[in-house]
Amino acid sequence: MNKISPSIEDALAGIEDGMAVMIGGFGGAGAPIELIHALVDMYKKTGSPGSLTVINNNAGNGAVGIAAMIYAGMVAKMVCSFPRSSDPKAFTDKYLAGEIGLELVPQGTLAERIRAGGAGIPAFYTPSSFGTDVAEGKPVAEFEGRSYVQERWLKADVALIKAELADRKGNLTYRKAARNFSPLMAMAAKTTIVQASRIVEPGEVDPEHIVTPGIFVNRVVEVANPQQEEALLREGAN
Amino acid sequence: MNKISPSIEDALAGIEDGMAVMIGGFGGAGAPIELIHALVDMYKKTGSPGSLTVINNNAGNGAVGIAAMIYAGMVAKMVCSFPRSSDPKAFTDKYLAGEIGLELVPQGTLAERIRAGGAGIPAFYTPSSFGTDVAEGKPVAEFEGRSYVQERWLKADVALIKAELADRKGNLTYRKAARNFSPLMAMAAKTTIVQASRIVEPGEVDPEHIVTPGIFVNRVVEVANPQQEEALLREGAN
Amino acid sequence: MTTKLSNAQIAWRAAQDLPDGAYVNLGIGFPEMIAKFKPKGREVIYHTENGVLDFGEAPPAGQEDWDLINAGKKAITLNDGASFFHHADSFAMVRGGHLDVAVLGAYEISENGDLANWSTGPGSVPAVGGAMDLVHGAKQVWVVTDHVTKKGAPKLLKQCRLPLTGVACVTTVYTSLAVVDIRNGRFVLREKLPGMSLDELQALTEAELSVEGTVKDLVVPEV
Amino acid sequence: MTTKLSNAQIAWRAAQDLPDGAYVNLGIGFPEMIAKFKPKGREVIYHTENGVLDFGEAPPAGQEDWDLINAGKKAITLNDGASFFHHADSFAMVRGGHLDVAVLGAYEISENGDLANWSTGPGSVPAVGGAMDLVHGAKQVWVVTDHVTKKGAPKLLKQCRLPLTGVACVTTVYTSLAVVDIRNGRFVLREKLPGMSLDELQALTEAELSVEGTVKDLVVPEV
Repeated sequence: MNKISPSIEDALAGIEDGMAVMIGGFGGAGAPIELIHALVDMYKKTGSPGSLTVINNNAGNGAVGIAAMIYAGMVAKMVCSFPRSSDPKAFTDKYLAGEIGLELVPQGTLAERIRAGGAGIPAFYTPSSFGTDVAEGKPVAEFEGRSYVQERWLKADVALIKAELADRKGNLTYRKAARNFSPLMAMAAKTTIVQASRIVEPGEVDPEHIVTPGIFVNRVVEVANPQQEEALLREGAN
Repeated sequence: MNKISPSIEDALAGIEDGMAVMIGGFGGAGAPIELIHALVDMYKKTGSPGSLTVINNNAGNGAVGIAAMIYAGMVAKMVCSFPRSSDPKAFTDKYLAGEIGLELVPQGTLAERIRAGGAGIPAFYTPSSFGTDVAEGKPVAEFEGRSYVQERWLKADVALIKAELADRKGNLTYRKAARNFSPLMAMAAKTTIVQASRIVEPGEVDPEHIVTPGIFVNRVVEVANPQQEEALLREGAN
Repeated sequence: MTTKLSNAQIAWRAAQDLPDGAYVNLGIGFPEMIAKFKPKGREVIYHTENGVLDFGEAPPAGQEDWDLINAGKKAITLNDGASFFHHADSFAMVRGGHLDVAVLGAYEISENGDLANWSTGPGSVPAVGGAMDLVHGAKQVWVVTDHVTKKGAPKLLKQCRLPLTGVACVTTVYTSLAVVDIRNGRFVLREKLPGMSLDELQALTEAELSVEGTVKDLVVPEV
Repeated sequence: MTTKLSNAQIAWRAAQDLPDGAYVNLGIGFPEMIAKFKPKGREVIYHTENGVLDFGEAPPAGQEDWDLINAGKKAITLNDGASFFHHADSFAMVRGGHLDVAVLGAYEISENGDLANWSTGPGSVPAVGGAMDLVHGAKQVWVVTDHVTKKGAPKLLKQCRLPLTGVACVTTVYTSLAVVDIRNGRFVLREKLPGMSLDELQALTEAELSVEGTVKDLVVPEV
């Protein structure tokens, strides 16, 4: 068993037009910048993969990461909780022009829907959004005297995530708050593609400390010294 | 903030007749033997707490742990997936005599119901038990062409669990497969009471390695060199 | 005589009510300011929904680690005893009733505790973040806000007009003029600026301000 | 001539079908035996529902760590790359479709893939464990079983009579006489003991055994 891909391009093989792509990261922490930018390059060169549905907490910031995907024109729809970030121009312009779709999902519901997708739970009830416009059209039920909204699982064809350590069996650790949605997305995608800052031998990470067991991971590519989205933005990259 | 209790008796204070008590452990790994036996002693001395509903994967083995609670007569009902263990006499005799209740829950559903209790999810759908006697009386729904059973969250008044390391803020780690249900139960109980093999200073455990964050924990008591249920059973303890 | 509290003063006032040993989530922006005014000697553990518990102050400029941020994307530091976890566990803490206090900003609050704080209506890009989760689950949900809008219109209403964030969820409102608890579908006035009569305050409040017992003076230092 | 396979031989036969790189859960008891017969050169990663992935063989007697056990409460060891997780994550692996193969024992299997393996009816203590979860989610659900009961009655039925563990979940049955796939609500015979005619096998099977293409000989070494 060897899940290590020799290159980023190999790791990204098979991502097709119209797919749903979960992308790890919250704000600038945890975004798999190198995977994303390689995918953007691929789209610019070949016109594919386009018409993607992208699932992330935000909708891109500045001109890097998901914003670069939006500027390239490869994103048909965002599923996110907070498309207003400090510099959301990429998304905002397209959204107001009607050129990109948006499914707005409360952040905790987004996390729980992704976990449900990974855990084989097709639907669950949450108090979040009850009585609000966001719950419109969703079934509502009362349990123990309180009202809840039914939410469905969320799955994807592909997850692109960033890890700190990985081994050939796909076991992962993360770095600080860069963990965020990534362990959930790894569970919920058919193909989970990981850029890891360092590849180690199986057994080097204590079994107690592995955050994502390899069963949830399909491909790993080493990206030493990865770019950090927030740092890029602060440097004014575009 | 100091969640450390000076003694097991202090840690267990306030457990009352008729409460629902989650107890960590799967088979002989992870059972908080010292907490359980102190509770049994308390019941034998004072007649309280009795009529407990006990939630665990099993229903006691031999004459130690939950089996000791059953023999003492303080358990009114078990919620578990597998009340047949290698030596289930304590439960079996009372069950067949109609002296103890049983709510049989498939193991994965038990885990998910406890997690749901801790996560504020009052109900969810699972494929497990669909079309079986266990699903009788439960709502059924179809999602994407497949049938699922609606299950409710499971909460408790108290959780008794065993941890490896703990600090005064209640942060916990576990030892190997002794982890099992304990992190879930810590979330799902009003009062989570922990016996830890060693108490450390906050910060001694890497924040990446904490399994149960202190927010889920109320009281911690140090039990150095704790007894291990399976080892006790194999030694023929009773 | 103070005519109204500054945001910092509102944050100071809210901070005085932080219970010792509480687990608290401070919403991004204005509510984050509360941490600065936590009374000495009280230990408060802060939760941020992006997966960190027990974080500390901002690091000195230039020493930021951008993998260590809060929900407002600001760099943070860790206290001893901090922990990391993924987003589903983080919102289990929120939704599962494990937080003692969540503090948010508001456009409007109604007397039954409805909160509107995420959308000013059509025409803009909607963004909800974690607010719809944070208003449920925490034992107390506080709002910090100016008492009236920039145009002088009341924000404490009989019913919210803007899209709701949550129904019947707010427990206390700390405003620039008063501290108002929400009990049994009514605004109950706990404190008001000493220079202001009840009638003057009521004139700036759409829904009725109930009084149960004594109304204390809202006294806040310069901060 | 072998008249029927031993349990060890059934386990051997099932083991030959383990795909390289597969994530596999072996039910407690008889199915656990399969690990022993994994063909050399194939890497299989074993999952046990009590929260361990990638475990190895039993430790030598006397060297057990009773905090390191499988779902059958037997002591195990770890391979390099093993991991620990809690029960909800463990069953997310099961229910979420992440296992390639789950193997269980059976009292009865019906031609549409229903499985009965947890209850022999009223009068005993019911115990289901993880079986009702394991039959859902794994890409393939295998059963290893004697072809008939101890009294000689068929176990491969038109409909199960005992309480079900799961509906339409079994994909392949490895018996003491045959290998039978379940496709489109029918038992499809893949292999049978060479010394046995199709009629003889059918006589021991309540539901019809379909044949699609060639039926291979079920040949198993002494083990």
